[in-house]
Amino acid sequence: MNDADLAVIAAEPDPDWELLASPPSDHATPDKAALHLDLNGWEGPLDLLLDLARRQKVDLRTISILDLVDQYLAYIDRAGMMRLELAADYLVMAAWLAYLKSLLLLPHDPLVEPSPEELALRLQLRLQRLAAMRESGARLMARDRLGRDVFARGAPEGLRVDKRHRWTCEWFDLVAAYGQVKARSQPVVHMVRERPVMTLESALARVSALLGVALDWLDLRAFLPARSEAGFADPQLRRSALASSFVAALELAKQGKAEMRQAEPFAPLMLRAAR
Amino acid sequence: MPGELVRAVEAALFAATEPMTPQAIGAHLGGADVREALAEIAAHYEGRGIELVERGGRWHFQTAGDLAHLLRPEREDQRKLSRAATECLAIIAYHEPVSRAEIEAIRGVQTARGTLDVLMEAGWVRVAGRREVPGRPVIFATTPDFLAHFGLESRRDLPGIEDLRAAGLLDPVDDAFAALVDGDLTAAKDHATEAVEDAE
Amino acid sequence: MPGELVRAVEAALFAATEPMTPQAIGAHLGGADVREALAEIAAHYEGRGIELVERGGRWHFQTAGDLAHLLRPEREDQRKLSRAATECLAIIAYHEPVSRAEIEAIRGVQTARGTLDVLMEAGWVRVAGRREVPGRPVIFATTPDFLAHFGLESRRDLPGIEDLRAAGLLDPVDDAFAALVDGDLTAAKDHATEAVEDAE
Repeated sequence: MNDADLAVIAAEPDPDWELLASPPSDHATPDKAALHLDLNGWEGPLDLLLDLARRQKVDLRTISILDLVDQYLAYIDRAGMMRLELAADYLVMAAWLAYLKSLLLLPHDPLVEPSPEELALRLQLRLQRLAAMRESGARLMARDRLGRDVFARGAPEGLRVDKRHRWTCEWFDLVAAYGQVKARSQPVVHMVRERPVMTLESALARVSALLGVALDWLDLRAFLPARSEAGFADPQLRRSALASSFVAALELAKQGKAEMRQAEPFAPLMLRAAR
Repeated sequence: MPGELVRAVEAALFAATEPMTPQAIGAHLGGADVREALAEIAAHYEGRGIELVERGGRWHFQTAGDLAHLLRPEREDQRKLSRAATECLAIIAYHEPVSRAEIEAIRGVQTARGTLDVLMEAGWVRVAGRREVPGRPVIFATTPDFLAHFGLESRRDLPGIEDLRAAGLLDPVDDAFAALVDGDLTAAKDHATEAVEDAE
Repeated sequence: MPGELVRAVEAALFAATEPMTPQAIGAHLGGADVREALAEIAAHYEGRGIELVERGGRWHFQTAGDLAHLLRPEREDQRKLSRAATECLAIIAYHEPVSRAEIEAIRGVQTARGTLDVLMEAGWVRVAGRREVPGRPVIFATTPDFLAHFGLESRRDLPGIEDLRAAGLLDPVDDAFAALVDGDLTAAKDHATEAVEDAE
């Protein structure tokens, strides 16, 4: 717990009130008590009412609501005389109590709902509940409290479970790990396999040479070297030749030396010299 | 001579830094059922300077309450809970779970921002969920630490709680009023009327 | 029933945060002579789970020594050696004795501080002295427990490099993967070639 916070809360002054007189003494008669104007530390109108009710020195169930109303209004009047800024909720309570008093004093009007007795009873019930909780709080605080009146062990050894790991490892994992380490640390040589390709340059030369002699539209595949030519039986080289020739055709079209057309996607790609 | 289990439970609770449930003690001691041992130890310590107590289902050793005057630290470093905080704590303990609005309905004033924080920081109050009503307000309840600190075995041991309940003082005003109107409103009215008559 | 003084001494010692001399206890309790009370309490607790002991003139409560194993039980859990630890262990086994720097040179990565600790905790690796080179680094070797755990008669039973190569364990992971993928790739390539040829 944070000491500072408790201290702050405990000492927190109520900004709406200031201490004008000594705190009410328990020995004061109700009349004398009514002259006290201890407005410091009330926690709202209900709190003030409860304290006034207590000073009637009777069971809260039998308090005189009218007396209570009078005492409350007297307090508020007196505060007014002393030009105290009164918090709004105290004034609201004063107005309500004045109204209740008038209802209680006037001949009973059955049309007024709720009846003044009912209002008075509700106020009484509220005061009883606040009083009950205030007393309970005090009784709670007066109990033997751990750390104040009773004490836990000053220096407990503490309970804890010591965890022990039993490590496991499989023989295979051990050997495989060594293999991985060795493999990882071996010098690595990168070799690029030589692959049969037809370069773009040779494709360009071949396609433009053939375009010069062709008279009309020709399928691009007609420009590829025949299988009988050296090495061109190799399917990999044929694919390379197809790709290179296609790029060569695009290049020639870009240079304005060739025209290309295709009837539909994936239809044969037709090629001829630019006219 | 105490049995092995009794000795072990005694030592475990003695060494523990926090109150322990019988389950926790048992788990620590290899799954034993320690409830009988706890009863035996509690009986053994009766009347000694130390006692074994149960607070909210958890057990711990503490010094006997009547020795407080001898053991209280000389340095009177007493942190006193403010009246507002004390009231809030009482209301939460006697009514739990309870919303801030319900606390305020009883106290008749707004609760300052820090008041509930102080109680939660002390470890005595916790947020216990939300009430399933419009706005879903947070509701508060007390903790096992609260019971341990105030020496309560359970909430049933809250001072006077049975009397308060019997008197309807833990019911909201509306309920109490309705009950009175149904039942002995006449009696209550008589009081009120008497009071009026007295004043007249 | 213990006397008041005995109860007070008992409570004071229980709540004390450190061992206390009889004088200090007495001073706390209004100047009483507490030596008899201490003797009475010590006798009372004999054979229980708690005992009152004197150490160097100061008294304190402690849990009975024979219960220590209950208050601090050991729980074993099985854990698989991490990959890094397995590699270290393998390197130590194949190259022992080796220093940490040599292990790192072989693994090609730094070895975390705890890795060797784990191997020593497992009882498989021990410090085997220092290498007589500048810096005198600690060198590590395997233990008989290591051989026992892996069912080896001696380190000579570890498979040799050639065995590892034959088992494919020396192939770098990437190559092994490429070999697998290549297999599939050939099939895929054949399809592609067919497609080109079909088109022709």
